[in-house]
Amino acid sequence: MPDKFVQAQLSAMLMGAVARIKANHKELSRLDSFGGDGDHGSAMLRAADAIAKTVSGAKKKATKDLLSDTAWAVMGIDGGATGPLLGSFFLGMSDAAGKGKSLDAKGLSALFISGLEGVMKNTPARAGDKTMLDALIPAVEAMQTGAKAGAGIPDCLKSAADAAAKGAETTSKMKARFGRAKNLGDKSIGNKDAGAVSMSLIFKGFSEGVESA
Amino acid sequence: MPDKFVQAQLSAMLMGAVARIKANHKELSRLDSFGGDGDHGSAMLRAADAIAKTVSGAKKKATKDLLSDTAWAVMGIDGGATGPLLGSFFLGMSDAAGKGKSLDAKGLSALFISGLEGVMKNTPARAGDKTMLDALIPAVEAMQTGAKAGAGIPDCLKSAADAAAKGAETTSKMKARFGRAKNLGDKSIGNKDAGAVSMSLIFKGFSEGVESA
Amino acid sequence: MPMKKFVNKPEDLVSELLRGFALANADKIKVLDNNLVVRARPKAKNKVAIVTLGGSGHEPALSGFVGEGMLDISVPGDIFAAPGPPKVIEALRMANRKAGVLFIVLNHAGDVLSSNMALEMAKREGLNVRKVLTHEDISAGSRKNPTDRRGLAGCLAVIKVAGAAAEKGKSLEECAAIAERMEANLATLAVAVSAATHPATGGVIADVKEDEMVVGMGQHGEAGGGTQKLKSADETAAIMLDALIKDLKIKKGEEVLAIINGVGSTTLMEQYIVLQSVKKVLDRKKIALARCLAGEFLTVQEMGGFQMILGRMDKELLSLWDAPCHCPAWSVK
Amino acid sequence: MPMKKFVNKPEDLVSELLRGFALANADKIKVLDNNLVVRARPKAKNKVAIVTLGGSGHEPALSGFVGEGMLDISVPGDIFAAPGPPKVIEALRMANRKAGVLFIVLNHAGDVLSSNMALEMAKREGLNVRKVLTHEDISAGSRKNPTDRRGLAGCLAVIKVAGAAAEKGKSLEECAAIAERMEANLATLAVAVSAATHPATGGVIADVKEDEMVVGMGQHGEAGGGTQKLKSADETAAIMLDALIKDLKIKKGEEVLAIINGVGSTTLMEQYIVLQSVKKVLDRKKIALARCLAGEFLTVQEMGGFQMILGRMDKELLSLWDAPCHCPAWSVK
Ligand SMILES: Nc1ncnc2c1ncn2[C@@H]1O[C@H](COP(=O)(O)OP(=O)(O)O)[C@@H](O)[C@H]1O
Ligand SMILES: Nc1ncnc2c1ncn2[C@@H]1O[C@H](COP(=O)(O)OP(=O)(O)O)[C@@H](O)[C@H]1O
Ligand SMILES: [Mg+2]
Ligand SMILES: [Mg+2]
Ligand SMILES: [Mg+2]
Ligand SMILES: [Mg+2]
Repeated sequence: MPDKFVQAQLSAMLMGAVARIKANHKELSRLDSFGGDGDHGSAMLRAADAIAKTVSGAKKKATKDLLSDTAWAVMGIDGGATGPLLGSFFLGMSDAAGKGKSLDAKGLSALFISGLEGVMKNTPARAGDKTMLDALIPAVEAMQTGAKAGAGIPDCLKSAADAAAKGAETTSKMKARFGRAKNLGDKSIGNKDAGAVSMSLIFKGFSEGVESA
Repeated sequence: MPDKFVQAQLSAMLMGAVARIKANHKELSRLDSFGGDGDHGSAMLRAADAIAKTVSGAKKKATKDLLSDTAWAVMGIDGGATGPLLGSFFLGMSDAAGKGKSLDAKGLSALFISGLEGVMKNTPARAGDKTMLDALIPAVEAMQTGAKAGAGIPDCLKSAADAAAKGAETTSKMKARFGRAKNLGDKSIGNKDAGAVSMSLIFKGFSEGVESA
Repeated sequence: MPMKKFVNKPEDLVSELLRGFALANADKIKVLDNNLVVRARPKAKNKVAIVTLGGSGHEPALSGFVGEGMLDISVPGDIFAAPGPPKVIEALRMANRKAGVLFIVLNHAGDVLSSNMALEMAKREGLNVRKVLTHEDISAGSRKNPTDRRGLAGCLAVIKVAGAAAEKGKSLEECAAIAERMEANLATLAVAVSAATHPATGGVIADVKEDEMVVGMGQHGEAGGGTQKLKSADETAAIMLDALIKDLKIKKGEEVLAIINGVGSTTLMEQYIVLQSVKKVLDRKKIALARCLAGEFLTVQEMGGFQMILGRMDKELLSLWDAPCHCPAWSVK
Repeated sequence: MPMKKFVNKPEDLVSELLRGFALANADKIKVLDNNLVVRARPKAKNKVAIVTLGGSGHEPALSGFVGEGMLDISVPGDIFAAPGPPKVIEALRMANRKAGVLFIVLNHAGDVLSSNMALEMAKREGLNVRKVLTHEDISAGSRKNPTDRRGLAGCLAVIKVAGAAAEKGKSLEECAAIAERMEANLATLAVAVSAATHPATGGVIADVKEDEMVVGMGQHGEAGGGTQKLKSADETAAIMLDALIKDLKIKKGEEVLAIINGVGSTTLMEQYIVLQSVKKVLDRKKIALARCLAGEFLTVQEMGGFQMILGRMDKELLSLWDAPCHCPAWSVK
């Protein structure tokens, strides 16, 4: 595996996320059913299909375009809260992608940072609010730390995935303040947030996709 | 107990039926629930209340008027099939009642025959169709036999009640051909017809009411 | 298990529901002291009046069909129980007029008994009343034994065309002929998937096994018809539609009306899905879906399931179907 | 346990239900290829257009509110899931006109996210769009934290008065002000007694114990509010109405609108009974029930329960409420 990242690797990374989501959508719906409406898995499944379709139709697209096409495809799934938020993550990544054809770990990290900003622009939720951000923020931070330390993309993604998983884990102790689950109040404590788990699956899939590429 | 029958005895007879129905309405609804819509008991309860109200407001009414008032009260209960059929039984009895103030067993038997005709005028159902007629017909016949043999009213009513009970019993082997239960077809076999049971309760109540008067 | 219904005392069910009904539809109907439901603005006296009767608990039916282009008077009974003859004769007297009264009766034992007794009295009093019986349920008997067939939600179509004819000033004979023509060309089949509870007795009506459905269930939970494994919307629609088409002997090229009537907890979403299934089957058979409708018109408390109604339409019936109406349950502009 | 619903493949739910919806309401609406729901006869271009968006599975809401005197375009999403921004921006473009577009959004995370992203694009493109958020659910937060409050079936009242204002030729500013005034004077509270199943996932939403009810249940089965023992219609109505009156600070002598919105398997019979309970409580408190309505407008599949909506009315709001409308879910003449 080259330490520069070209379109084929980006596609593999995205397809890794697709595979992870497809394998776990039922669990995501189950988690959403505690305080939400039990459909997060099916929304993520549609998002995964939309990503897969975009990737497979994207022979030789520039990174920027592949990411913005992915964003629009995800936003187009009619996916409740998931579509717009996940879409704005990819749209944010696309915004930061330059014209260049390849990316190193620092470059990918910069894309993730911009993706996170895209999400945060669209929701008042912050760390600790029991949302997907509780997986996304630590993942992006771990990626950044790794890149700064000079690690390659695969290692950086592995630590990002670990951080996301840990972040998702912590949401079970949190009280939901956004999304449908907020109506549960204190009763939301005890179960992991569906969106945080799906975000951790995405990073796990990113890492696996790049490994196998 | 006098062997002539005056208004007080007629009232007691009707009130005996009221008491019997009130004590058994749940069982009547239960029987109706097998193939019908499970409301025969509540219809009979309303019929009983209507009869009781008429009787209690009927100080010194002629037999004819007491019976026709009872008929209209029963028809007024919005009781599905029960109201009109039971109403036409009492209306038929009223039709045959003369101006005289007292009745012997033969006279009461003639009233019941006319009541039965009132019912049969209003439904094509006949003996063996698993309806209230399967209790009413044997009851009226037993009454007639007793009266012809010279028995007094209490004895006649007792044998009428026995005949009605036996008749109701036989309906469990019949296939419903009228009323909502007919839609059950062969599956209607095995349970007694609700209407036949309520008719047998009425005759049982008639007999008890007269005994206690 | 306690009944999960928002009710008060069982004996007040009908009077309370009629009070709420009157509040919610004050622009369209009035509930009189004797519980008869009449139009807020009565129809002109020189037009035929239309009267029906029937048990309560099927809301919006039948009182929800009172209004412009539909019924003039509905006589509501107790829950699932026909009103008694005294109330029915009152309604016929109130509706009576030179132009005549069309009296639409759904074929159920109680309704038929009450209406026949009331009709007899009406005739004795010289009232100008003409009765039409609806009995379009194909599950309960063959077309040759019409009295075996129950009157289900197809009454909506009969009331609609007769109501439009009356509003147009047609004579009693003409209105009755139109109602009878619609009725003769109408077929209904019901399917049930889950039970309801009787709101007064709390008794369960029409229990259906977990993985089953019952085709041919009556609208009071009377059993009947074919118990079978649950099927998809497309499959269920095809089974039911085939039976209806066969019963009516509908041929390629004919024009039909289809109504999906939700009976309780089956959602409008599902009713729409079934309707598109119906369209697919009719397209395959080259039968034209000239008009259609979906919604809860005649319910069976919270029973799960629906009634599928199919009608063979001709030009006049179509134009009467399209005529305006405005009643609590339905509005055509 | 298999789901007792008449559906086909989960992924076809929305397209199939929209196909049936279009068949059943061809005189009132059209469903475009991109699934946007528009009026059969478009409103004049010199009048303000009204657009909304929302997940499916709540039929007849929200697409059933498209029609004369109500909405111009509805953007349906997937089951219980807001449509994505791309479809919403398409709708805003299509509705755009000099008179302007009033964009009514129910406060749910997905709807707000999609509508905000679409609005941002609309602004960039210079479209003349004004957004109004509905959030009248009093169970989910105090009036001081409006963003915590969900948008429930009260949107019907907001759409009704804004729709009538637009039809009368009022400006975008005026229409928005009317919508906001209605919204500010509106309060909704839901009660659930029995669960529903998600038609795509088969998952149970909002399980309620046998002898309990949940006041404050959201319209997707999101938990919340007060679990309590089942109560009678009169008692439940009094509890809910007291909370609504308190929230809106309604005083003796004021005029209110009350809507009982059945959410699924709770019968119209019960909705009417609850409405008469409401009237009794208001009479006791000397608050005038100026207008009322009962029916299924925004459902939660086959969930048992209802939403009670209370609105403080003024003269203008009352006259807009009384104005004609004609859409699949409702008709005022
Ligand atoms: N306002 C918000 N900000 C950030 N994340 C949110 C917000 N609302 C919801 N989410 C995330 O979305 C997840 C639910 O997504 P999903 O079930 O697909 O959407 P919906 O709630 O519309 O059904 C939640 O678990 C949470 O992580
Ligand atoms: N056509 C009929 N002729 C004679 N008896 C009938 C007929 N229809 C119904 N019944 C009797 O009425 C009983 C049912 O009464 P009820 O439950 O009160 O009325 P409904 O069937 O309208 O609910 C049946 O058990 C049967 O005995
Ligand atoms: Mg969800
Ligand atoms: Mg019965
Ligand atoms: Mg009955
Ligand atoms: Mg959702």
